[in-house]
Amino acid sequence: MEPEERAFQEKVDADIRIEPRDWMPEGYRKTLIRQIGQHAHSEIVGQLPEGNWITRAPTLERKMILLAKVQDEAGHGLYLYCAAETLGVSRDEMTEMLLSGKMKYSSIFNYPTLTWADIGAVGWLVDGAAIMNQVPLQRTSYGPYSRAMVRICKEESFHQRQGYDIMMKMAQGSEAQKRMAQDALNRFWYPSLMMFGPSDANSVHSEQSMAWKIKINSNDELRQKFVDQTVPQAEYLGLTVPDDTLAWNEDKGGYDFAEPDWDEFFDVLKGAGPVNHDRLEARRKAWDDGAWVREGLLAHAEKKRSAKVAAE
Amino acid sequence: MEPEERAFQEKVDADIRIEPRDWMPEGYRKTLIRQIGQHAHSEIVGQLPEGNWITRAPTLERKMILLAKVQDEAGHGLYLYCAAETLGVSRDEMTEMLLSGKMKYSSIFNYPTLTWADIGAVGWLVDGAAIMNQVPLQRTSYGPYSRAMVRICKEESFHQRQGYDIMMKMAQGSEAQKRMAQDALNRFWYPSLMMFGPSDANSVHSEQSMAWKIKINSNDELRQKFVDQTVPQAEYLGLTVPDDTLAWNEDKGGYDFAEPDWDEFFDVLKGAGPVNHDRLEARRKAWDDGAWVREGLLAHAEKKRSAKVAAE
Amino acid sequence: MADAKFEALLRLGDNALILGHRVSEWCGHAPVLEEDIALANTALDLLGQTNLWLEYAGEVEGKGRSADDLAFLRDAWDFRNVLLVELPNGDFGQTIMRQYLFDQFNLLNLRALTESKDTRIAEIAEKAAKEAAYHVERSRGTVVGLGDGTQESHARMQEALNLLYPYALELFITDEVDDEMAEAGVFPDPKSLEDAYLVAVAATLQEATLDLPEAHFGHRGSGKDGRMHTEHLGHILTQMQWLQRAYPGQTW
Amino acid sequence: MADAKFEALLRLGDNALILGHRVSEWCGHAPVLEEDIALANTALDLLGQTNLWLEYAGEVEGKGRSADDLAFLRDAWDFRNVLLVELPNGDFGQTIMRQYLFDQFNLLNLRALTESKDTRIAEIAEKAAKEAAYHVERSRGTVVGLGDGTQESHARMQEALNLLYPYALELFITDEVDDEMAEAGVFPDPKSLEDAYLVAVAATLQEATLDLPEAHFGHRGSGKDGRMHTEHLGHILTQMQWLQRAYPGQTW
Repeated sequence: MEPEERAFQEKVDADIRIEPRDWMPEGYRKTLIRQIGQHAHSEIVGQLPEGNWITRAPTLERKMILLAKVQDEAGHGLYLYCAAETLGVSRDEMTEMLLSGKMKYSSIFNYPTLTWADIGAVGWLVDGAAIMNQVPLQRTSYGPYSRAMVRICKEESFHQRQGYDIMMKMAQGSEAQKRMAQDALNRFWYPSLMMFGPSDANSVHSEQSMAWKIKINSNDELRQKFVDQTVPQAEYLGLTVPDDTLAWNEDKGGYDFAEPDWDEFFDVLKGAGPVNHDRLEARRKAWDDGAWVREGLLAHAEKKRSAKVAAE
Repeated sequence: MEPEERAFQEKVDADIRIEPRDWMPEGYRKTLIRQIGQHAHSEIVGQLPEGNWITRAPTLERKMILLAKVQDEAGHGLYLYCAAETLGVSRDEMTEMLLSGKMKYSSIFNYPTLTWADIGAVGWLVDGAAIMNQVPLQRTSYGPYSRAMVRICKEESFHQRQGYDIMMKMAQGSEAQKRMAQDALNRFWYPSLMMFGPSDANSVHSEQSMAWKIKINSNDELRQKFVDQTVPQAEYLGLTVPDDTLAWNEDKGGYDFAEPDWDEFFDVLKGAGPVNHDRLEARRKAWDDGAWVREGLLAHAEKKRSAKVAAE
Repeated sequence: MADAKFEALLRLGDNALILGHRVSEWCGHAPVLEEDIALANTALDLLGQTNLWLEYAGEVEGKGRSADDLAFLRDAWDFRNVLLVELPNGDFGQTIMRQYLFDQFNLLNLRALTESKDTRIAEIAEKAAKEAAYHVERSRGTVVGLGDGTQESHARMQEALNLLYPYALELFITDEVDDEMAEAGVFPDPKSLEDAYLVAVAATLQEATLDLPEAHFGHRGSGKDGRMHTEHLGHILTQMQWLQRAYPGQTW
Repeated sequence: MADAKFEALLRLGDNALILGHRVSEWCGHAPVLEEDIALANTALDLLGQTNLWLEYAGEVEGKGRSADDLAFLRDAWDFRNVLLVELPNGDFGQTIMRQYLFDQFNLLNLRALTESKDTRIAEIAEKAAKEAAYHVERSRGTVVGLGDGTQESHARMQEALNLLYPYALELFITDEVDDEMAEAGVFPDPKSLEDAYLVAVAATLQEATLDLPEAHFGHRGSGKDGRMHTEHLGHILTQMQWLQRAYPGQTW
């Protein structure tokens, strides 16, 4: 190991944050860009499944809560793009990489929201799993990323409570509402488990990322934690987790549960999910249709700056 | 009068049809193109207000009836464009004239269909007024036009009955349905009266058109006939015609009624109706978006013809 | 008077509701992330105003209808919004031009409403006017930026203005409801706001290098009294009211 | 068996209903008048088939539900159509490619259904197969014409095929309902139609100078059993069911 790299690793080990101007290994920078970029894109694409129900939200209050939530997600995207920019990649570059398929977003957003209960399930399960992933990342080694995660986590837990509240109303509601709630749990359970990624045994980057403190816990560890937290919540709602093998394991102090279908995971990742096309198409359209707006505003800002310079 | 023109007028007077290859005055040709073109465009644009409710029709049967009706209108458009083409103007040319605003369509289609009862009112009142205009045109002097009108009239009276049937169901239905029906009558009554055009006293082309038998009855005559026919139908439905001055006039053997607001008529004609923009925009979009389809099909037909010629 | 006040409150509430709905359609689809956030913010404020106006409208009516009942259980004919706010979003320029034309009116109207003899109305207007001031600042700025941007952005903004400006004039059409409310000192006479509106719009357009089109609201029957709407409103309602219509009387 | 037959009939009816709805959206907006008429004709036939299938489904279910009840009063999760038919119209090429991919299946399926041991099904299929034969002729011809037209029309058709073909494969996914119905000789096993389908499609694409994309229906849970749909279905229903939801139990 080169001295620079050793010094870097020592800082990381000592929980001293790495800042943009600090020396860092190229692999660290690249991995971070990929990870933060993917996270940012997930916030942006993640607006879409929930945005799908804003115009159909059942009350004015629910509509406002949902709108505020989706707005928060755009804000999270903004924090994260800013964090990634400190690593030398622009927001536009990252957007182009998303649209060309070079960068990914979380595969969970390739599942559709088919009923209002899905909005509850997304908040409860998807945000729940996201928080599980993100809370440890508040302690990640890269300063700007760590600080973005602190802000994000605060809002996410609020979102999760809102989602659970929707589920509660549905689960305590009419027969049709209960059925909707159960249906949502059925469809979102396994995709939520997939959010932690395949077992670490099969993950190539994990070890180095953990040494760099870009990744803090193992995928399986977090998945277990998520199941242990979520099963009692489902029971409280009177809903059934769609897993016949689910059972409390006294020895490990946690639940035994069925693995999600990883073939499905890789299929969806490769683009064969029910709404992959819709998601990317929506973002592509927003980007292409918006080109004239971005150019127009830029041109105007330029004119104003020139006028100011001329006046000085 | 030139001998050709005298011979022409004598044929017209003797109720002998003028056919495409016959000599005709340039004014006759031009007036016919304008009139038939406007009528054709009205059929095409007239698809839109009813098309607006196809996806929301309340039963499968109503949906099929409405779809069939709008399909008929497209068919009427086709007959009429064909009739106009015999006068030396192509369908594409006429379409371009519609889209550039050089040719008009019936102003009634610049009114929106806001409720399902409007679909009833359009059939009952708008088709009713159209038939009143069109029945005499079966005897018009120009052969292709006259024959198109015969086919059209047969279908139109069927449409009118369907519209009246919708109104009947609504008028005999729930309070909300009755209110919808009355509301539709309120909104479509005066625009329907406008369909016959301003009083002939104010119409410049009327006299010549009547001599040429392109126009058979006066506007006021037809409007009176329409009111006399429609008022008892409204009464039968238990609906109120929105005209306080409406009264039976024993002397003339018809109803006295209020004139529509002709300022409104001219405003809408000039483009200031609630949905003028939507109508023309819809047709423009259909035309522009469809250009590649028309070109593609043409290119394919060309390839096939060349292949056939080469094979011979 | 209760009837007129109910009607006048519906007009305020429905304008905010329908425009808020339209703006919320952008969520996740705006040209820049910052605009996505700003549009969501505008929609949120408008829906908040909707809630306050419709809640009070329901109280004035006295039939026990809540803001949600009024928003989700009336059909198109009972809506009292102007046509401007129900028009489709079009491109971003059309959306932002519609927003500016409405915001500018909304601000003037709300400021005048802070002087209402009805203290409840004055209080709501006080809060809403602050939001509206921010909305105008933003939509005005974007109209100027895009009007005085590139050749393309200029052309698009001029086209949007030509389309929308005639609809803006409906805001100043008055009827008996307006007269009664103005006389009672509860609502301002819309006509009394027209001059200030025209001056403000003219200044914005000048800065945006856009030309005011010759305009004429030729529509008879306005959205304000429910006699006329565009066909778009009905489609908005199919979405907006879907759950309440499909599952009536549930708790959400 | 009644349950499986009910489910299988819903699949037939819902495919026709949702595709008929999509096609009817074109009304008044097609690129050529002749296509407007042809599309309306296809939509009409599909809605007619819907009526027959759903009416019989209701009878088999035995709970007194009419075809209209089934069409207008079920929510998205109870629909049994494949995802292909609920996808948006896109451009005309996408619409016509979707139509061809469905028509070709529908024809094979209906012809096989004329041999059903259930005489009612056989009768309906007899009538519907004649319509489907005409539909295939038309949609196939247009796919060929546009595929082998200009460079632009070729490119658009290839793009449409790439998007839609994976969805077409859902038509051949089978489950217990299919197995039970095939065993009883009431419905053909979808897998038994696959070879003929692939041969027919390949011939069409060759004539259309289009390339079959590598395709894979990776979706778990299919529209056939209601476990999965796209988000588009819900939006279709807000329109389609609006009046029945807003004014329940009325006569129209």
